[in-house]
Amino acid sequence: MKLRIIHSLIITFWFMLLCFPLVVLKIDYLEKSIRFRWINLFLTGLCVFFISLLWRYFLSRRRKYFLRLPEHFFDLHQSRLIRSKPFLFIFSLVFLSLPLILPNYHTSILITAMIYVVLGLGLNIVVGLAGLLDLGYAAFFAIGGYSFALLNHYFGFGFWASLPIAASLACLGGVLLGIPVLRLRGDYLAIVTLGFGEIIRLILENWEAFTKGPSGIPDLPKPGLFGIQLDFYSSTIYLYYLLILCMLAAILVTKRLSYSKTGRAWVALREDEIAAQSMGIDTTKTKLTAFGIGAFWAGIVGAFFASKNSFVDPSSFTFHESAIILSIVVLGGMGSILGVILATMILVLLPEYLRFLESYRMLIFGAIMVIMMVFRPEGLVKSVRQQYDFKNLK
Amino acid sequence: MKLTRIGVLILVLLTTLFYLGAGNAVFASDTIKIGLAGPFSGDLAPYGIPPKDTVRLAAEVLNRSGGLLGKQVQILAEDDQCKAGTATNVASKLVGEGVIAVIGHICSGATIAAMSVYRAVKIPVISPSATNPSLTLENKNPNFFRTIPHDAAQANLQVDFITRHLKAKKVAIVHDKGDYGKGLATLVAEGLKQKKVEIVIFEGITPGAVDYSALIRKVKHANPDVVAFGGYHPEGSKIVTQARKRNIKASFISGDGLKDPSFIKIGRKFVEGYYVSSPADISKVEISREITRILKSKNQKAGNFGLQAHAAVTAIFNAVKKTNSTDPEKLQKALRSEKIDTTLGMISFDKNGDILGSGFSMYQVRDGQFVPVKW
Amino acid sequence: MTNHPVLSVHKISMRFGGLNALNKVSLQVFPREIAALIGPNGAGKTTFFNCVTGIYKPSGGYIELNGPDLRPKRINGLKPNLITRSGLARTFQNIRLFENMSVLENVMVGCHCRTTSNFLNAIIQTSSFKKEEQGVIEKSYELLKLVGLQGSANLSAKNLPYAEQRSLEIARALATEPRLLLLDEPAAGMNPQETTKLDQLIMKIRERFNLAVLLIEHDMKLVMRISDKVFVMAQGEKIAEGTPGEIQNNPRVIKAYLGEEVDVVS
Amino acid sequence: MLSVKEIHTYYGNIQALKGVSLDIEKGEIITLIGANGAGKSTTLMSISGLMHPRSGKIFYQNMPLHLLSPEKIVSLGIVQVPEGRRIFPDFTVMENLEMGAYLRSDKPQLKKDYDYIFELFPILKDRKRQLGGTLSGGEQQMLAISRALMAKPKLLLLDEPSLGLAPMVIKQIFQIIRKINSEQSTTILLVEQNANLALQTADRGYVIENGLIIMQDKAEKLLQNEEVKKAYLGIV
Amino acid sequence: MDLYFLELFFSGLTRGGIYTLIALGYTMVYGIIGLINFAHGEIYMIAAFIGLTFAGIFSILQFSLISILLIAVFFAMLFSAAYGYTIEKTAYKPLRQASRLAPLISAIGMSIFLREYVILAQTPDFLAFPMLFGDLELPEFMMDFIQPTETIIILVSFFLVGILLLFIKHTKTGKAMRAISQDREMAMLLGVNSDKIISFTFMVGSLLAAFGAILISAHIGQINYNIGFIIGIKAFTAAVLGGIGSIPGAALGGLTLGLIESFATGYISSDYEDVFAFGILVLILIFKPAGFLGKKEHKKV
Repeated sequence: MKLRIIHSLIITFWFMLLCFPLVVLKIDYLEKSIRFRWINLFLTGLCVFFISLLWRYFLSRRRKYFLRLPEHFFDLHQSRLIRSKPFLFIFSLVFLSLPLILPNYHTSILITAMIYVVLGLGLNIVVGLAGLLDLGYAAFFAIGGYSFALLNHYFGFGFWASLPIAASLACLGGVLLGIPVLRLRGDYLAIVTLGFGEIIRLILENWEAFTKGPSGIPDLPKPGLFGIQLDFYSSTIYLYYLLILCMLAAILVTKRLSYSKTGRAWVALREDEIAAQSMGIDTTKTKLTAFGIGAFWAGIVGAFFASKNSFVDPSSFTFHESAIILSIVVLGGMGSILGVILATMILVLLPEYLRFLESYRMLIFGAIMVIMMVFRPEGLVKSVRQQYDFKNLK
Repeated sequence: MKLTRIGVLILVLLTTLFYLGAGNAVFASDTIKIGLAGPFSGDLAPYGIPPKDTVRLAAEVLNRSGGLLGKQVQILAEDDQCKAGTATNVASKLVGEGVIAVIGHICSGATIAAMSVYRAVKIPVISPSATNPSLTLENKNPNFFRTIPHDAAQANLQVDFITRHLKAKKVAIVHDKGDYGKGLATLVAEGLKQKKVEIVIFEGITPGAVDYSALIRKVKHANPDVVAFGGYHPEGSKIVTQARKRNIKASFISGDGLKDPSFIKIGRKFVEGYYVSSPADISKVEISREITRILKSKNQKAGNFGLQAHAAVTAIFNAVKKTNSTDPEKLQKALRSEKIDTTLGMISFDKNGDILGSGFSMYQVRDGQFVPVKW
Repeated sequence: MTNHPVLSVHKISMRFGGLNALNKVSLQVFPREIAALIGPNGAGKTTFFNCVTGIYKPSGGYIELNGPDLRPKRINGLKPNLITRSGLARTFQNIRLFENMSVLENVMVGCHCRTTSNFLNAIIQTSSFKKEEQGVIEKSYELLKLVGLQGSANLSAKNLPYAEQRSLEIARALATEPRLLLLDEPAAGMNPQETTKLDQLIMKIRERFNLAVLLIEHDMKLVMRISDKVFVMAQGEKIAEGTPGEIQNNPRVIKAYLGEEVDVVS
Repeated sequence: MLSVKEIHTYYGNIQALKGVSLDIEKGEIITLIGANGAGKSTTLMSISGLMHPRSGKIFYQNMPLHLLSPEKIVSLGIVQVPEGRRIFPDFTVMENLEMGAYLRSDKPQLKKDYDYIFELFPILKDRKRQLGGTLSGGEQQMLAISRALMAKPKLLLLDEPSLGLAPMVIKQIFQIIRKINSEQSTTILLVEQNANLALQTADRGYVIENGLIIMQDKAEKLLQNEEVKKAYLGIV
Repeated sequence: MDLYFLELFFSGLTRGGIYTLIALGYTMVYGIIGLINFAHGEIYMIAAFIGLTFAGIFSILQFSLISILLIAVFFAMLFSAAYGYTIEKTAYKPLRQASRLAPLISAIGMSIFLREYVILAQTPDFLAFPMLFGDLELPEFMMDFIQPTETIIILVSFFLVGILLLFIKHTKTGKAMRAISQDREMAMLLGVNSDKIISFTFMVGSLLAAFGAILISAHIGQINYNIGFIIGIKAFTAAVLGGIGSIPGAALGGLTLGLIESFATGYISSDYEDVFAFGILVLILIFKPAGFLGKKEHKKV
């Protein structure tokens, strides 16, 4: 213990040294003023000291768990409580009634969260199941959003008419991106997808005549409900339920696919491309389906996103967005559906609920991402593939 | 098994946190809440933080002298990062917490998205900075006001100035690809075209790129009489600095995005002679001098839109005082009819919600100061 | 019918940079034959496998696989997945299982190229999909039973003991319904009992599925016990071919394979 | 000199060593023979510190080795020539040798050692500027041994030096191994599949099977042992 | 030759020089542990702030321009190396055994954290950076197509790449770095302390980024917390273009990217400058999947 404290003190000292020029000094050389903010140094030191104590303690524990309990720590699947019917029933009841009890704001951020869940599920197919690192996923999100917006703007298409078109265009985009990059591996794939994402955004930004450029496209309609006129509140609630449906559909489809021939081929590809090929799996086709289906979901929620904000602009689809979606997948645990949902709660809802921290909000957000990865490098939920039932075979 | 329980525990904790967050909104309180939304983190934070500071300052001062309607005023500042998606969430949050009016948002895009929420509840929204003409000119947002003139007004002034005062034949137009910058640049370009001025370059730069020397060289080769830049001061000073170093003699002209003390501070000798169109001179207005002084003592600054935000919140205070109520319809009406003494001078709003009384005038940087140009 | 080889390789060569990994190697494997490919480490045996299965493209020569219609079909230059579809399956020297999949699923992946449903069927869960899926499970389970892994069907593949991982690879390869099975050092890392079980398994497979087996193996006892024919490679060339008995007495083989009794003291 | 006591080493969940014990005396050549996957390389990796045994201990001159990091172990004079030679392909021959002398700072002696190496393997001198990746298998093996020798090992661990080499080359390399042992009095632990060869070279031998030492004896005796012949030569 | 072409060429070279300095950090870290260090651009940004702080102090103390420049460079390098070291130890080292994606996400988190840290500790605003090169003059004919500061940037970045290449080629540590990137285990078996070398690599990468930061900040004259982002993405692109892991590749990639952008702006339009940059990257990778000088991965079976 004593040793630990000494160690933490040394680390504290190091960090104080490191932070000194930026945290303490504030220089304005044009007005020739130097301000010393010693109190900041003290506070930084205090924080670092306690964090480093905890850090070292948990890091040493992590090693232990890492060796002894690699598979059960945190496995929420396994919890009987979560699997139990009453719990699920109450949970879904609460979830369904949320927009009716909570203020509109919560409905609104839950909609955002569910959009990210679907995005996470879509990217999960590409990265988590098929093992293809995609850093430009927001591009498909943008294709979805802009398809709806442009169809509405130029042809007056409603939400429902645009939705399938938006989804198919995004899907097509995924396949088109997939074809040239099939040969690329790992990080080269990552940078090309990053480039692709940026190119899409830049085109949206610069092709003023068609996309309205950086000003974006305003006044997009909310989804219609058999021609019933909905006021603002009820249309938000309606959107909430639609997104629940959309999310459930995404979960169902991901689950069904993942336990089908296609899903097995994805996972086989992720685990070992050469062995997969030797088992008769067509890698080209398998990769393209992964890209296509992944992009499909982004396209769908892209339209929802545009409709929810009644507005799209290119700045909603930056690299930062792709990075957050990727973080959702990795933080959740690659390939795990429950993981995606949990990670969305952390990465999308937490910043919303941390608003009281004001300017420290994003600082803490960044720190949480690092800490989660350091202490839980395989993600929150370890993806355990469901087992096939063969007991009733002869 | 024990560890699985930890997982469940965390889930429960998260849910609790969620409900706690929800609970906040339900607390009834005896304050008048005014919302404020803008980017307080992320790339555009420098445009959001000064309005936050000035609006809070205004509320502090007001509260010290007794508040409004006998209640204290509370400013709820929410970060929208200038993203449309976050902006609608923030708008719902502010509405849910019962704000009587909103100052913001800062970026036009975020404002347009957020208006879909505010429109439904009719509370007045006054943006200190969203200059996209469509916000007021398309009659969609009866509850929207702004304390900054929209881009078209500014663009017209610039076009006049370029053609009549600078008598330019060839103009190069550069913008920052952003909502504001490109919007303004496009309007200026259209205006110039109508006056038969040749536009030799119309191009965008990427803010934050390493340097703009390739574009500068292109400008030099086009040899324009005037370079009009649409964007904000960091890029503006970068471009003019590099241009002057490359011996480009053309006059430079920009919009209010450049009228910031930092522009001169950063640009130093290179920005001398730069023309900037900006809302009428307010440095003589007593209130704004006072505000600037107080901010400086707190180590804050008014930034691009701080004083506009102050004027906006003053207008709200005034409307509440005059109507003696917080009813949105009444507030809107009051905002349209009252003349108010603000940091921007005596202002009022026209039927679209655009500011009256704060026109644009041209300034030029001379000896490290923005000096009004007489023409 | 026996005079149609199931696999015939004609003078294939493979170069890596300056290195001649394979030099005009030819061999033929006939139906229902168990053939062994032996040779010292680095002789080019695995490279040969990789050429035959399409992972490498040989720089010379050609490879023919007998189709179900008994017509030889050129397979060099085809992608590995198409070669597998044509009826050639393999295992790997350094075990390449899909580690995070269950044992059963590993075998199910092997069934991939013999099923027809697509992802749309899976999403809608058509009855044909369900039926096919059930068939795949049953077939895979049967194969696991065959290699004696039915008890571990739901374990993660990476948690199997070494020897069982090897058996699983065989089961997975069988799931592709091959007419020729290539086994790359199936007995490596097994103890004698496990090895004995393995050669029973190989015999059983031949009987049950009527297929030919070509194996690379270092365990000479195993090779001698089960093979009908042995090919010997050294330094990228085939140096001998014959029955186990012939090979055992071939001086060139002994020299190349067992290591020269060099006089190191001198 | 080195004693390995009951070590158990795992790859993930797979146990590769199930209690291996070895003793090496100074100046000896010891060989560890066994089939593929029997645990020979794992034993060497455990000694070198690249893998840490989950239980059991390793002592080097009464110093606990199993707690040290690889570079500490090298600095104590235990150097491994791993299986597959693992020459740095983008380094020239000379650079590869320099990497061998990474921990040394005795410049004058270094010069002599390069000369000694070039005397031992004249071909390396001719290839000084050639990239490691372009050498033939035999040359690579020579380079790998030389590289290890540049670290001035007191105990040299050799993993399958005969792998994939032509008989002539193997012969040459094993002669050198003997030479190093006698001239530099370097202790050698030799891991081999080629049992004939290994047992002819070594003083004593251990036979490993499935992560367990099943036999140990004088090399000549093992060479005569019918069991060994059957198990590892396949042919009687 | 056409003067316009020359001008564009040198402006591309300047940009390329800076990209190269940053790309080296990406490429070295990638070469050695296979990690895309997304926080590298942030190191660049922090170095600029540290440089500004010290340049500010010493300009208030009325030092001469050249000594301020040297002091700013010195402290920026010192601190950025320390930051690089610390970041590696906290965010990446605990993840050495984890899957490839975990450190990537950790790096993204680190990058967000550092940006917000600078906003909180200093300011979100743009700050003026002293023009530390003063008013240098070049011969008249050169002034037509190149500026004094650009000359300095080009020369210094070439010089630094040269020094780095010599360092990597001839020093013991440099060799150890190369050895680790070829075969980390083997290097460890020869006594290389891989943890130390990895830390060292982060520090060298950060030093170079610091150098680039001071050069470009003194040239442009302003900084804020966001300057690391675009340059980081571009430098990473440059590193991949040249073949990630290869040091001459980073230089080649950086220069190519700089020139492409410059010519795209000059002859086509700056609107699509980045589209060209990324488009060409995609094209090159399609035809040369490992970049200009990258090694082709051999399929190991």
